[in-house]
Amino acid sequence: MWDILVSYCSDALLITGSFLSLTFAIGLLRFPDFYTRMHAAGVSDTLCAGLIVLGLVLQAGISLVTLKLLFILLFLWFTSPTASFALARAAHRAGYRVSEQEEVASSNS
Amino acid sequence: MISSHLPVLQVVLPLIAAPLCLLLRRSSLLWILSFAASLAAMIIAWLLLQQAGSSGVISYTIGGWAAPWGIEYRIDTLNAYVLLIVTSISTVVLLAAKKSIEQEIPQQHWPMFYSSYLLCLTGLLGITATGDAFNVFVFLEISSLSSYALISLGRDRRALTASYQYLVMGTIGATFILIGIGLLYMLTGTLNMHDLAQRLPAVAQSKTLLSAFAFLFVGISLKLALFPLHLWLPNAYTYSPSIVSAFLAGTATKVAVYVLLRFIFTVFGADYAFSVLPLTEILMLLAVAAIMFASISAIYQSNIKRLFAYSSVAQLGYIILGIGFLSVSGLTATLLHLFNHALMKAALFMALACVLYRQGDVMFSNVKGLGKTMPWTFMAIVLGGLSLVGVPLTVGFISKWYLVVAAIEQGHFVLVAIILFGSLLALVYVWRLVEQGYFHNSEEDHPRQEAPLSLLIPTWMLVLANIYLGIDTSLTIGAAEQAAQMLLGQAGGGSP
Amino acid sequence: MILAVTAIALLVAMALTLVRALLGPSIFDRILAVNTFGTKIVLFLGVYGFLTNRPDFLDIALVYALINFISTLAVLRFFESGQLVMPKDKESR
Amino acid sequence: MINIILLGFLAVVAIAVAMMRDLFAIVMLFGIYSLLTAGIFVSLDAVDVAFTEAAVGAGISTILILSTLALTSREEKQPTHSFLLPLLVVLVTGATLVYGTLDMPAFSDPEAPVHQHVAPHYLNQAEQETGVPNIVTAVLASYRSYDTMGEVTVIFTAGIAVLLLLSAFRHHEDEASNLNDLSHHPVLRYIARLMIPFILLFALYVQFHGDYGPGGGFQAGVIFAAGFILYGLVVGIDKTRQMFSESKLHWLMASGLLLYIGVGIVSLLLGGEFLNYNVFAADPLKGQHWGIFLVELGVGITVTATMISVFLAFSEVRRSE
Amino acid sequence: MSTFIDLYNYWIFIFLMMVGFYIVISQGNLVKKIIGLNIFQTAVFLLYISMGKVKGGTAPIIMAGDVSYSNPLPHVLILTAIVVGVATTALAMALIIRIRKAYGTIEEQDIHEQDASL
Repeated sequence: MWDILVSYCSDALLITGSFLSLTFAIGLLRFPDFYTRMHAAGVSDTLCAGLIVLGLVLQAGISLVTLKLLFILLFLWFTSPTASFALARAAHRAGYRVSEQEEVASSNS
Repeated sequence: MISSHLPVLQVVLPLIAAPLCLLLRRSSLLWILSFAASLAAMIIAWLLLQQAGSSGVISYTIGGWAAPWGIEYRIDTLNAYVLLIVTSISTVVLLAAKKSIEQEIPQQHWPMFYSSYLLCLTGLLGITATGDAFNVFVFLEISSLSSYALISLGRDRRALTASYQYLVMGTIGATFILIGIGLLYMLTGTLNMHDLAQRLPAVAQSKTLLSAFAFLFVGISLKLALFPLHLWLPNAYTYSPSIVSAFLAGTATKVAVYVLLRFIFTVFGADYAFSVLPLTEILMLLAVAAIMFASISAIYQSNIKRLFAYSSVAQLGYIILGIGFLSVSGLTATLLHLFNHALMKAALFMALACVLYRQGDVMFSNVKGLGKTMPWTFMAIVLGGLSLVGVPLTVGFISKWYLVVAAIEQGHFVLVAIILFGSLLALVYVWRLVEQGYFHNSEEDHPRQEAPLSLLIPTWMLVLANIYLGIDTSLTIGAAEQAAQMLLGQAGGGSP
Repeated sequence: MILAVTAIALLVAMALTLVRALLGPSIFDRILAVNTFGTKIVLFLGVYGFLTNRPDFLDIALVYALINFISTLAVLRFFESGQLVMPKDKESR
Repeated sequence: MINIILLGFLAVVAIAVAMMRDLFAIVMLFGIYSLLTAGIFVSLDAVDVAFTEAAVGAGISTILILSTLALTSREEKQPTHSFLLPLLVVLVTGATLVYGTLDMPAFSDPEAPVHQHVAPHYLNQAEQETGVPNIVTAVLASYRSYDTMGEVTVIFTAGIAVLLLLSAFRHHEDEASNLNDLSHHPVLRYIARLMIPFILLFALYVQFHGDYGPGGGFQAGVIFAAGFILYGLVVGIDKTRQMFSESKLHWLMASGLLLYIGVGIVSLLLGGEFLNYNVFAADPLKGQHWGIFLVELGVGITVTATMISVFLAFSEVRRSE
Repeated sequence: MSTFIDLYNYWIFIFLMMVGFYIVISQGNLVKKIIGLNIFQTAVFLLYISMGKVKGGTAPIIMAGDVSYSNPLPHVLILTAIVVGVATTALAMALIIRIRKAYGTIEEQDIHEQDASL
């Protein structure tokens, strides 16, 4: 009984995670300017990674594998906000503004 | 007990010395250690040549794993002969290194310089001794990486670009070799050369095998600086420190020739290699082009190191020409010239190291009147040059003689003419030197200022070897002929 | 089955991200895409380990995550050194 | 199937690298290229290789190239010389290989000659002969341990070569290093410091678990070094240098290689061939165990020390001409 | 037709190899050349690894039960080759830094011009 519940939870997490990662990937592709794209990527990185890894954790049960999965999650959660922060700052410094960017993007595409 | 481990000690002794160099803080010890390692390697090579001559093939299984599972060292007369060339050149060059290094390389770099030198030696010896195709690649990279580092130490900034250029071309060559080895492995499931030789005839019709052969041939030719893939060589030899030029000119390309011989004759078998492609024609064409083009280029150089670098490309042409004949006398000529050219070029580059030591550069203007100010050094250059031309009583004459005999045997009279014409071209550039040295006086009136003895003695050791071995030819011809016969004996298929 | 679906979803997401990395248009978009791509491939490897029944290979995913983190920091340092700030960051396309 | 998709990605990335002019973007794409390659390695069952490629290609190479770019310039010039000859050379090379593929055994065919001769011996015997279930480790550290010694030597050579090239250009004590470190980001610094012990622990795990899973001395060395590179990035190059003085690093680099060769020499002295571990103990399996343990340790030490000193050498080059 | 699909893998590697090789010999930027060299080498690594794959096989770490494994030998060889590759890259990068310091440029053409004008 418990097993079945866990496996359903795991499936649900994985499915949600993959659905969201697809959605955000489309967002990354379709959003009009750099900052909105960054939003899509940043949320996708943290949220989807969390969902998928947790789904895997439920499948693995308690073992060394779980520990490794949690460390992977830890790294991903550190990496993505750090990168987003740095990128946003650098882009801002380089003179990209939300409104201005739209023109740049449309003139480039 | 030791004697049974000689094949592996040959490579491991210089290898141990390399990291030790990094740990030594006393610069005098550095030189002693390096020299001792090189000398020991030379003695081992000599012993191995004796052993291989008397008992045939020496096989040594590293790690105790039998041949196709583990890596095997397989020494026959050919390896032992090349090992002897490499170690003896290295030892004599090291003898002179101390003084020249002191002048050309900052002291803080000495430990790493000697370490790189020994690593380069290790790599070259490893390529030569091994019987495993992939092991060739590994040691090839050891020697290549260390030689890139050594070349980049030259004082001219062009040494850096020369090293970079060599790095790119050398890596392409090594990757080609890697592709070739991979395809061979794909066809046979083994990496051991001897094992490969036995399994390849079964797949002789395969297109994959032909493509493997093509990649190995081109890859090795890049390392060998076979015309027209020689572009890295003149810069690398010109701008590297004098000692490095002497060492590399005497050893690196020779080992590449050995690898070519090993793959053509032992792994693929001469029957396959010469029947599937018009290899004779290809080799002869490239060789003739190398002799003509590089000799003519040499005549127009104003930097003497560069002149001799181009001459090296031309001499490699002679070496390759001998392979093309596919006869005992042709291969004997190749192997003889391997040794003899190593002797000549090492002697010449060492003499140039003497010139550089006193004059600071080796342009033509630097040798003006050198016959008077540095008579011994200049005499060494002249004798080395004469050997390059192929004047009787020098080693150059012996190898050219064999080459001409091989050409006449097969009725290639045009080649005879080209060989002689090549010598004539060599005479032209050597004469230009002689003219500058003896018949021009230097602008300023220099007092007589000979190079220090520690440089001059090793140089003259090589020059005298050039003459001695040109008169008493039993040592070199004996080994070369034996190795040539062995290579062609294998052409019939199977092991000797 | 679910794992296979997840793997495919991740692959498609990777493809879309790759398109963004190639299109640019600014260097920042590329870096962003590369970063997301790194995350996706870590997740993909994790899922792949479970898919092939050898979850002990998660070591590789872990190394990826670690390396991804460190190279992000390296890039960040590159930013801070001012190298990345150029007047108009546009590709020639 | 997965393989084919990943290969498609790879081809796209490679073309993009060829087309782009911005070196920074190229390096980023090259990172992706390495990650993808590693993914393909995993799908081709080469987990150890994937491990290495991820750590080396995506990690070390990228960091080194980035450091180089920081010291040189970022924009690439439009090449002006002809592209016809290179194209011709490349086409001929490619044609030769395509010609070669015509007779190749089909992909993943278990009857192919590659899988017949030497490999089955490893797969069937190696565990009994060496006691190591990871066959890659068994072959790497025992059957072909001589190649691995060569590999360590290559790393050592590269380390020396880099030091030889760059050590004369170290910035002075009072001068700032070429790149700012990230020590002014307090959060980052805190997180990184928290993580470093775990990274080192993971490196140890990879080092000593290599017999049973993917990993081994080389991978562990890179991860170990990565931990210290992280330290250098967030806490400061100078602080890292204080931990690892030049002579200490030299000593470590040399000692790893010497340990490896020493194992070989000891086996010689005990009456076996060079690197024959069977002679280390009465029970050959035990001997193998010791031998493999020691040589992997040697690999780990040299790789760690070399990677750290190369990283430091690149980071300490002074920027002013 | 079946041969075509079977060889598809190999052909992609050949394509990658050609792209990498093309970058090496056609580009003038020293850094880009080295990146091309890396792509070239990686393609060769892929060639080796793919020849070791066995249909239905798994990674060559012995497990309980009757399983077929992929060929471990190419993995060993390529581990070595990857290390050689990174060693070459590190050395090349150090050289490029030195060249930049000596010439002030990392474009092959500018370097040639500077050398020629001497």
